[in-house]
Formats: sequence, C-alpha cells, structure tokens
Amino acid sequence: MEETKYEIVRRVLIIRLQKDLDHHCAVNIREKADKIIDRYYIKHIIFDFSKAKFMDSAGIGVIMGRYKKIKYSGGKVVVSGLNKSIDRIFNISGLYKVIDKYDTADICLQKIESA
Amino acid sequence: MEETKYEIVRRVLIIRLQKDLDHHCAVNIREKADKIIDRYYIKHIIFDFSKAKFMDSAGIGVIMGRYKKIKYSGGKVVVSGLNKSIDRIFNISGLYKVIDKYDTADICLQKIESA
Amino acid sequence: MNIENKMTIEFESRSINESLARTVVAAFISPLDPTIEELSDIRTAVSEAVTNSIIHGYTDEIGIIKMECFIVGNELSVEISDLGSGIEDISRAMEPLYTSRPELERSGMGFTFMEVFMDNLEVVSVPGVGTNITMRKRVGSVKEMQEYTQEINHNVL
Amino acid sequence: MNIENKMTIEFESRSINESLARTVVAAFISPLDPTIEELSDIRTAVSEAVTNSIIHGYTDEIGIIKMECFIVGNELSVEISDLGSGIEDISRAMEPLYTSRPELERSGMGFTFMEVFMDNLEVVSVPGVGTNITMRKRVGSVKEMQEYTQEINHNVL
Ligand SMILES: Nc1ncnc2c1ncn2[C@@H]1O[C@H](COP(=O)(O)OP(=O)(O)O)[C@@H](O)[C@H]1O
Ligand SMILES: Nc1ncnc2c1ncn2[C@@H]1O[C@H](COP(=O)(O)OP(=O)(O)O)[C@@H](O)[C@H]1O
Repeated sequence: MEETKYEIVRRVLIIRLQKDLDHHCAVNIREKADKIIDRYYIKHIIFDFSKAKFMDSAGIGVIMGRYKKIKYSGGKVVVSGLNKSIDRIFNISGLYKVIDKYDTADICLQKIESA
Repeated sequence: MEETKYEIVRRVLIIRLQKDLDHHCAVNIREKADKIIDRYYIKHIIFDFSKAKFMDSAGIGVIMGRYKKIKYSGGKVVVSGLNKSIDRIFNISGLYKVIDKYDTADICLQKIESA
Repeated sequence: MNIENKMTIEFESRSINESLARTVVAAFISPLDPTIEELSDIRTAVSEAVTNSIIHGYTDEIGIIKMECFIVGNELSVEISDLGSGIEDISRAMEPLYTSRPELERSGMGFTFMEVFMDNLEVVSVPGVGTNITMRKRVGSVKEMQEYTQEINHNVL
Repeated sequence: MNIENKMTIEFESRSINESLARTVVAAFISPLDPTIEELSDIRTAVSEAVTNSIIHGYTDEIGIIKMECFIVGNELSVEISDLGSGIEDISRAMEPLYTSRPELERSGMGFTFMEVFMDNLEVVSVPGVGTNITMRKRVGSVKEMQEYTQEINHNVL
C-alpha cells in the first residue's frame, strides 16, 4: 500500500495523497502534517490529488483542519490534480470558497510564491 | 464489463479472453466457441490471454474441452500472452503436455499456419 | 436488465475496513455496469455510513458492522447497521454541518453526502441499541435515460 | 506485523458471485501487503471452493454460501461453507483429476489447487447437510523469508 508523501519546498508543504482519502488515512495525515507544520514553520500547504482516486467527508475535515491551522499566520491551502468525483465533493461541500484549485502542484507552488 | 472477443482468420478461431476466466465466464465461452467451431469449420484455436488477469480450474475445462473437440480432425490449440499466475496454472495442471504457448496471438497464427 | 442478487457482509469496526466496504459494494454492483459517477456516488455514501458506525456508533470499542446489499432489477439497496450508541435526535444529526465530534475534525457532511449521492435514504436509530441506514439507488439509469432521450429526439426529427 | 481482523460474507450461489468472493478476499488481505503471487494463490483457492459450492453443493438451486475470513498476525484463514449436497467420499473427491461432473467440463483440479496454493486445507462434509472448507496461508512470509536469508548471508560473510 502506497503511503502519503510529504515534501517541503521552502516554507510550503506539499502533501501528495495516494489512492483514498478516507477516515482511516485522515487520522494519519492529520498527525503527520501537523508535526511537519510546527517543526518546519510551514506557511502554505498544497494537497496534490493527482494520485488520489477517492475522497469522502473525512477529507473535508483534514483540509479544513489544516486551513484553520495556517490561516492565522496568513497561510493558504491550495489543491491540484482532482479527479471528477473529488472535484464534486469539493463543490458540494463549499470548500472552494476558501481554497483555490490548480491543475498541478507545480502551478500551485508558482501561484503561492508569486502572490 | 468487457466481453470475450472472437475472431476468425481463415480456419483459425482466435478467442481473446478479457479479465477473468472462471466458471462464470467458462459457461458462455464454451457455448459461443462451439457454435463458431461447427459453423465456420474451425480447424485450430488460439486462446489469447494478453488481456486476461485470472484463470482457475474452470479454464482448464474450457481449454481441454475445445482441444478434444478439434484434435480428431488434426486441429491444434495454442495459447499466448499468459501472465505468471496463469502460466503457473498451466504448468501445474499439465496443460503444456498437449498445448503450445507463444508470446503473441500473431506468432501463434504463424506457427499454426507454417506447421 | 433483469438481475437479482443479494449479499451480507459483517466486519469489525476498524477503520481499515472502510475501504473493504467500498470495494465490496463496488464489486457487488459491477454486473449492473455502473457509470464511473454512479460507482463513485455509491462508494462515497457507503464510506460515510460505515465510518459513522465506526466513529460514532462504536466510538472506542470494536463492534460488528453489518452491510446487506440487494439488487432487484437495476436498483441497488444497501443497509448498513451497527449495535452501537444510536442517535438521540435524528433530524438534528441529519442537518448539514452538524457533528457531535468536531474534535475529530468531522465535517458534519456525512448524511448530506448519503442524501445527495443516493436516490433514497432512511435512518432508523435507537439510543443505546444501534443505528440502521438504508440507501437505495438506481444504477445504469443515466444510460437508460440517455437512450430514452435519443429515442425521443429520433422520433421528433 | 500485528494485525487482527475478521469478516463474514454471505452471498447467493450465483456464478456472478465467484468474482465477488475473489475481490472480497483480496481486499480483506490488502493490509498484509501480499505479493502478487500470494494474492493470485489466494484468489484461485477461494474461486475453486466457491465454484464447488455453486456447482456441486447447490447444483441447480440457489442457496447461500458463507465465507469467513480471519487475519491473525500474518496468517489468513478462510472458511467457505454451503448447506448443499455434501460429499460422500472425501478422499476420492480430493484425488487430482477426480470429478463427479465431467459433463460440465470440470477438470477435477479444484481441491488440488486449494492444496497447492494454500499452506493448509481442511475439508469437513456431511452428505445431505453441507460442506465446509477451511484454508490457511501465511501472507508476506516470502518477504520475511527473504529478509531472513539476507540476514543469514550477511552473518556468514
Ligand atoms: N452510526 C451512528 N451511530 C451513532 N451516531 C451517529 C451514527 N451516524 C451518525 N451519527 C450522529 O450523527 C451526526 C452527524 O453525522 P454525519 O452527518 O455523518 O457527520 P459527521 O460524521 O461528520 O459527524 C454525527 O456527528 C453523530 O452524532
Ligand atoms: N461444496 C461441495 N459440495 C458437494 N460436493 C463437492 C463440493 N466440493 C467438491 N465436491 C465434490 O468433489 C469433487 C472434486 O472437486 P474438485 O477437485 O474441485 O474438482 P471439480 O470441481 O473439477 O469436479 C467434485 O467433482 C464434487 O463431486
């Protein structure tokens, strides 16, 4: 089973999700991400879904949770590579009101750093 | 769900298996193949497994059944494109004693027609 | 299409079994030849109900979750039940964004997704006894509709 | 590795459910991170037992087949049972190439595959009552063995 990948570029954390973002995975991601955020003074977060196939409402919790954590220090959460089903979950749940979407993690990084 | 494909080249029937060759599919393949064999005076049969992922002992029945049907008129059954697991089933069951294997359906056709 | 089939699976309330439940329901409906969207709708709805039984129904203990699936014609019905804590106030529980466990970063969108992604949702729950979720969805109906529309267009032209 | 999990699935004896049973067992063992070969071994053995319940156990009627799976440590155990015709002579049934239904092109290799592909096979059957097949297999053991061998080699060098 593929594990979620974490990459740090300057003060941006890129979380590359694998396969499913459900409650089972959410628990691990939340813990791991928060450790990295605190330890490496992370300002912005990119969730890259290009390898993810599935997300349910537990994913909303993970994303909103990280958003709340970094927004006070002016950080942004952006997402990339969503398939149709995951895009629909984002739409229905209203996540796009606070979170921007781009095609790839690279574009996310450019947008964040040029903002 | 992908359906098994049947192709007739001169008097050779090429059966292109999709996904699983289990008892469920075996029932259909047996019926369809026998109709074609009788109707089009089929002499040889190629089972192409290049799109197949799984075979159990029901597959042995289908292959041996067709072998018995055409061997009296000097026909041959040859197979191609087996993955490791299916190759192992062929080995254990002794099918290779009466059935030749080649890499692709095209090579099977050449071998049959040049024999 | 005239398919009939049924199955029941019981599994422990471990989060690893959320993906098991999704895979099982997907495999069970594959004879109906669902669209990618229908598959994703059903997988999501099942995931929500099973996760709820794990988190809210059984909280910290390991209990048994039961999922019964039926196909009649082109309709799937799925029943997911637990013998856990039950729900005190079902209508409040079903409100979008309501969650009793914000500390777990629950979004309160579980029931909303079950309603949106399935044709029909019924919730029966008794505090201290357990919860039973029944969901129904016609599968392949989009394709039938398209064929139907094409037929109509054809007739009009 | 210290995984524990269990599940039970009951489904109708329709041939369409042969692939369901394989998919379910594969999804159930995925936390054990099986090799492709182990997955294929287990899928084949389960397919044989389930097909037998459908063809031999229930013949032309629709009955219920039960599959119970357990993981303890890195061992899978699968129990497949039917309430069908049962087997008169188990040792003859288990002989390679023996089949009571050659007219269905059965090869008589089902039990042989279950034995070859699993570590352990037990057959309990009572004529007129039903049949119960229990199979066990350590999963991931090949990888452990390889690591062990590497360790030994390392120690020797
Ligand atoms: N199986 C269940 N057992 C007990 N309570 C439940 C169950 N399912 C749902 N609930 C209650 O209903 C509430 C709303 O559920 P839902 O809309 O799925 O949101 P969430 O799971 O994010 O809290 C839950 O917070 C919980 O209090
Ligand atoms: N579940 C079962 N119920 C009744 N009879 C069975 C069952 N499983 C196996 N048998 C008997 O054992 C024989 C051998 O089984 P097997 O080795 O799987 O070969 P095959 O299925 O090809 O006949 C069958 O032909 C049948 O007579």
